[in-house]
Amino acid sequence: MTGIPHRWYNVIPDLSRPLPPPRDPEELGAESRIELLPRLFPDALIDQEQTSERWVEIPTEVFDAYRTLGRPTPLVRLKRLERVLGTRARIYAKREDVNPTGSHKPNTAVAQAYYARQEGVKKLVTETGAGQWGSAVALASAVMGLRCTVFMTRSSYLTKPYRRTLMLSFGAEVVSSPSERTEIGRRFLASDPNHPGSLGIAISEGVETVLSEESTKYAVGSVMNFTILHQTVIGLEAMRQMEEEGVEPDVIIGCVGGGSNFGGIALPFIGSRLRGEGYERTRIIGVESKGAPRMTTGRYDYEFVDSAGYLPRLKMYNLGKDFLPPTIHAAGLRYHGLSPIVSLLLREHLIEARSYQQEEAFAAALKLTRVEGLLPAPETAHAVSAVLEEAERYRRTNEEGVILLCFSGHGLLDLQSYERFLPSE
Amino acid sequence: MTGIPHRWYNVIPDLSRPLPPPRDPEELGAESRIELLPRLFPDALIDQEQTSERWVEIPTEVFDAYRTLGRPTPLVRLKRLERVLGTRARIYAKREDVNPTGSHKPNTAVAQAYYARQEGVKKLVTETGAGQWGSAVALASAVMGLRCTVFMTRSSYLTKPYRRTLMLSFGAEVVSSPSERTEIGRRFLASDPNHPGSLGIAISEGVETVLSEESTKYAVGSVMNFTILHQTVIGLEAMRQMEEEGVEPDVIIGCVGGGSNFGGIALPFIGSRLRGEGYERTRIIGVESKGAPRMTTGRYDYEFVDSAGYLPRLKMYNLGKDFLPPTIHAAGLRYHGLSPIVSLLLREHLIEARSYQQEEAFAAALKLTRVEGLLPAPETAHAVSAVLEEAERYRRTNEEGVILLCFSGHGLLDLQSYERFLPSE
Amino acid sequence: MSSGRRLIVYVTLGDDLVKPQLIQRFMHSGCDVLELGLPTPLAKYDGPTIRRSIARALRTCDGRVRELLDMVRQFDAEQKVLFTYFEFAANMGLREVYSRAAEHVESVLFPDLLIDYPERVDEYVAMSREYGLELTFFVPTTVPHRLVTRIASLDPAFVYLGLMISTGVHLPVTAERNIGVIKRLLGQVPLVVGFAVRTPEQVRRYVAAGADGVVVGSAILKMLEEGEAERSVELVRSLKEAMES
Amino acid sequence: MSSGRRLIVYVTLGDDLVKPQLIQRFMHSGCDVLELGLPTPLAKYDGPTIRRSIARALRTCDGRVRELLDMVRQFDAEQKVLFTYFEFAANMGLREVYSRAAEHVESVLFPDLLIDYPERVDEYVAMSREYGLELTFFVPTTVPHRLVTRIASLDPAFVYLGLMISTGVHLPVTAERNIGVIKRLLGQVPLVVGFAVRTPEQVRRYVAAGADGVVVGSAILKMLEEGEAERSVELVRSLKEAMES
Ligand SMILES: Cc1ncc(COP(=O)(O)O)c(C=O)c1O
Ligand SMILES: Cc1ncc(COP(=O)(O)O)c(C=O)c1O
Repeated sequence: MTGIPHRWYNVIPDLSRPLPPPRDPEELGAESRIELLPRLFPDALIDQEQTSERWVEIPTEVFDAYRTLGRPTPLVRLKRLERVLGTRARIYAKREDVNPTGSHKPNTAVAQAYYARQEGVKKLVTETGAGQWGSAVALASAVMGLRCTVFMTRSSYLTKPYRRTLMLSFGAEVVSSPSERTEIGRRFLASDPNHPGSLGIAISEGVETVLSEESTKYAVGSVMNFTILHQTVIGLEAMRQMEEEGVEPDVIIGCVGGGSNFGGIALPFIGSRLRGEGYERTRIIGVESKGAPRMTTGRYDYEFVDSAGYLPRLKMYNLGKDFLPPTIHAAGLRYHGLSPIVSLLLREHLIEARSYQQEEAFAAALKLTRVEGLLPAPETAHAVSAVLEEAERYRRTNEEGVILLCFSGHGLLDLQSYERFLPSE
Repeated sequence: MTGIPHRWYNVIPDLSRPLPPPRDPEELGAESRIELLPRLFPDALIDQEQTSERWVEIPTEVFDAYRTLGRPTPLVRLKRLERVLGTRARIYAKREDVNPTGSHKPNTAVAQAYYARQEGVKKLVTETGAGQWGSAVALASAVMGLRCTVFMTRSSYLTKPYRRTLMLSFGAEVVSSPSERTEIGRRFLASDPNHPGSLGIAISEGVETVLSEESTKYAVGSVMNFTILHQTVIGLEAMRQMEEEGVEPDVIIGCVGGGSNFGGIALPFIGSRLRGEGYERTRIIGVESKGAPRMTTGRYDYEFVDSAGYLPRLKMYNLGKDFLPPTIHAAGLRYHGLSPIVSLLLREHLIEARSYQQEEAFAAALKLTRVEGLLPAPETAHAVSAVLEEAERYRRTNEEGVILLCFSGHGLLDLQSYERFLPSE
Repeated sequence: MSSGRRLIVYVTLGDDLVKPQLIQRFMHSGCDVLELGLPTPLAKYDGPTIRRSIARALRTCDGRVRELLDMVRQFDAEQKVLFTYFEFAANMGLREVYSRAAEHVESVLFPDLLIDYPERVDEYVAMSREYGLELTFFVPTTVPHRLVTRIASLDPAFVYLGLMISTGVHLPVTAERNIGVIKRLLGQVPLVVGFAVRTPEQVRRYVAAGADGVVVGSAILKMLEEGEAERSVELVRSLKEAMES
Repeated sequence: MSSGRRLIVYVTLGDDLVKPQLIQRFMHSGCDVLELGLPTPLAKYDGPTIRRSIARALRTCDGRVRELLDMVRQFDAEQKVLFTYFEFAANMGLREVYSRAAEHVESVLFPDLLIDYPERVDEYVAMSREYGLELTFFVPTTVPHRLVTRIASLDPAFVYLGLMISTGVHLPVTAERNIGVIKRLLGQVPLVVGFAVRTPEQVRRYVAAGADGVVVGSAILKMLEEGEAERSVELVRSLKEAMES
């Protein structure tokens, strides 16, 4: 009994209303992005995106890879944090940071790489900003025996040499974007040879590469239903682990970039609730950065997934595909949109949204670090802010409660960021 | 059932001959180092160093800390590595890299911090070179609510800013050594204001600090019996996990610095064998760096633990306390001596020793990384070399076998080192 | 409508490639139900082929939607269903749509009703009942199971499962699995499936998986675009045959 | 030797602070066994006090070890044990040691025998038997359990457990626990314990934990260094009392 589930959970069949399907651009004559999907993604993933089934079998080889990566990940109680906060709430963290690249991202990356290889794909291409997703795809490609090209925004390429080396160590090719490799890259380089790059450009370069090469597919880090589906291993494990502990979460908290770690931990609980099988009183809180406040200030409407507009439009809370978030340290939260599933849950008031400034987030993270010895990733730090706020609420009311945090990643490769937020002593 | 053992295992009562006790300097009139021990270490640790009992209870609070740190750590099978090596041997890795500082070191650090705090100690002091041990003590001090000062060799202080930031994030004070804080530090600074520092000087500064301050003790990262004792959680878990898998190790492999991760994984198995309860055929291989070949070329004799000679002399394989190892990337293997317990086992032919060049080690590590997605620490990389060699032996003979590797740490904070060993593509 | 297996053919009202006489030939070749699309500029779930068809229709009528609606009567088919987006119809006035078309069709099918306006299902039911029309519902594969059970309890003429994301665009989706899931939820309620159906082979598999009917649209419109009207009649015949075999 | 509880007093042969007359007073005050240390420059397990005593002795005799050995006979005690490092004795010749001292002692105790020369235990046993001496063994707390069982089977007069790392240096080691462990392994074989024993309180606890005898050395030598011979006699008496209570 390893405790890794054998099936992923698809919440869609349990939702209270249908998930709005992806749509092509509005103009009747526009090129179909939906038609493009099979050229970008493995068939199995498109199939998962559209499945009507509640449970999706985890292939044996992905299950094995999960074991190697350290699944089931530990569920740990943060007793010392509880004590310093003076709260009667019990705080649990689901430690996705034990994944070898330091975040939950490999949970979907290995699945994507597996399906790609099953279909004869030889190479995965993706984009990366700070490097978390790129590392996960590089790892997954290594594990599944694929080649891998990561377009890394030039600014990160120059300032995050370690993430780059990590990807190289996994055997991936890392290309500074914009690059000479693609038409679009050359165009940007022509306009500015020192162009810092952007996620939009990196995606465009990746898609251009995928479309121009044989046996090459794109790997996508969040937002799409299948990425959330794969991440439900987090919540399925956590649910079982909490049962073993004999507790039920009253509050579940995760940070929200594209929504994959948050959806991953929350959906199995929400699903039980929607099916009337429990967790009726559990509050689910998604935490975003005030730098990209889609949930708290965005519109719920169709928008392109990627700023380049290669992928179909999805119905989601968003700030517009051209939204330029401020440079924040939690690069994984700098996104204009949000998973349609998570968006729908928010719209239906099945989850709550909260946003924090990064200063608060780092301060909260350090508070945790200094009693528990766990250093959250900057993204995770935002979720920690909400944990502290909830714990404080329990303290004030002197109630008992159980808080479950998705500890989506560690900050060992973000120590540069921490440097700036250390209190000067 | 968490799978974390409730007791550490003390191999000494099961050895084939008595462990030679520590000794004071030979000269009849020399100052007693043994007398100094209680001023340096918590009472409970000195007691553990000398206990006649086979099993030592793990205090509840340490057990809880182990859970938070991610224990039990996963035992994972490296099937993909087996496949590319074409070996019929099954290869298992005990993943100590999931500890939040990326190595097994917190296993003893949290215990040391716990006992210190129980005895009213307010601050732990230690030395660190590359930063693994310093990070572990900083983490442990955070977890147990102690202050912490780490003397970091100046060269590392300047070239490893992230390790330093990690310690600061845990709330530790990090002092570049030699420093103005101590007499010995001032002496070295006077001779050379840009003195790069050394572990010897850092230890001396630490000891001077401990001896001059109230309620302050020293934390030691390896070699001492109690550090090995605490690390036996590794082997105790691994033994149970292998039983659950239904396999028995034919070969157990770990890298050897002071000997703590190697002893930690190996001793429970060796103990069973010495008691006649199994594992009679299991071969146990300790792997060192050719840069500090104590086991393969050193003398088995009494020598000071620390190059400064503050601690008693121990009977161990060593290269002399003044041995200056070349600067290698596996800083944790640059040590002149070796745990007396591990030394005795080597002397008694209960274990084998092997040494590798760091070039081989990094090449072996990358071979593993590129199929498993796990990036070993440079120290661990040396053990991986031996794993490949053993797997190759099984391949040649076409025999079946089971190899157990102590994956002592990850290389996420050593990516600088990997950079130099990446094959140029 | 009868409860046997149904072949449904979709065409866009106002598309000048769609002649009433051709429709007749479809009816004679095995088409059981004619699905008439009211073209709207916001073609939420339509792929390139139907979008082109819509564009042609909108060009023809120049946006005079009422005229298009009135064209329903031109087509001679035993069973007709009007297909249009609820968003569009609601803007125009539901009653306006029903009052013009109801006399000539068996049902009005709103593909976006359950997706974008689930709270207005009652209104749809009431209006259809008032005009003596049968209920039909469109669901995507990503429909909640409970919703399927709920609409099944309303005793609709059929439930239409869109197998793909948009009309006419084939994706590597395991349609049979989804058909099986939805059919199990529907019980006796007929299930018709559509989106990118173009071969007899597909029809056989979908029917085997549990579909009670199949919709074909883009495949036919594409042939018409290519001037292959004859082949489109042949396709209708072959699909119908596949359905019965 | 008798099997009752024993108080053993250690002194260094040749230390001029140790007068035969004082030893007599110890014997009258409750000392059961006199442990006579043959001073050697390699004082493996000796702490500062005994090292100073050894230094004094070596200065006195100027390295003429045979003379020191011959001094054994000067001391008037019912039971005497000669205490010296095996390494030293073996260098000198075991027979040389036994032939000079055996007549006057009940046993020769080598603290480093089991630790550094476990393969020569048979030699020790044979030599002791040849000279009609009883066997005594020294073990550190870090002794393997099987070794304790093995030496117990040789029926020694006693086994001496060194409670601390070195003589005279008290460390925060839970002596009672270790005494209990070793005593359980020894069964009927008497266990004496020593290293840094200095108070009646300790003796009471150690005896309660299972010790059959206690060795005192550094505490007495320190008093002698401080010119407090009277207090050292008093200490012997109080330790003996504690042992019997
Ligand atoms: C550690 C960590 N947490 C959270 C996120 C946010 O992504 P998502 O919302 O898809 O989980 C990221 C994205 O890079 C991340 O690296
Ligand atoms: C990852 C890792 N492995 C191994 C070692 C070697 O130490 P030991 O032999 O005590 O396990 C170190 C020491 O710093 C280390 O950091």
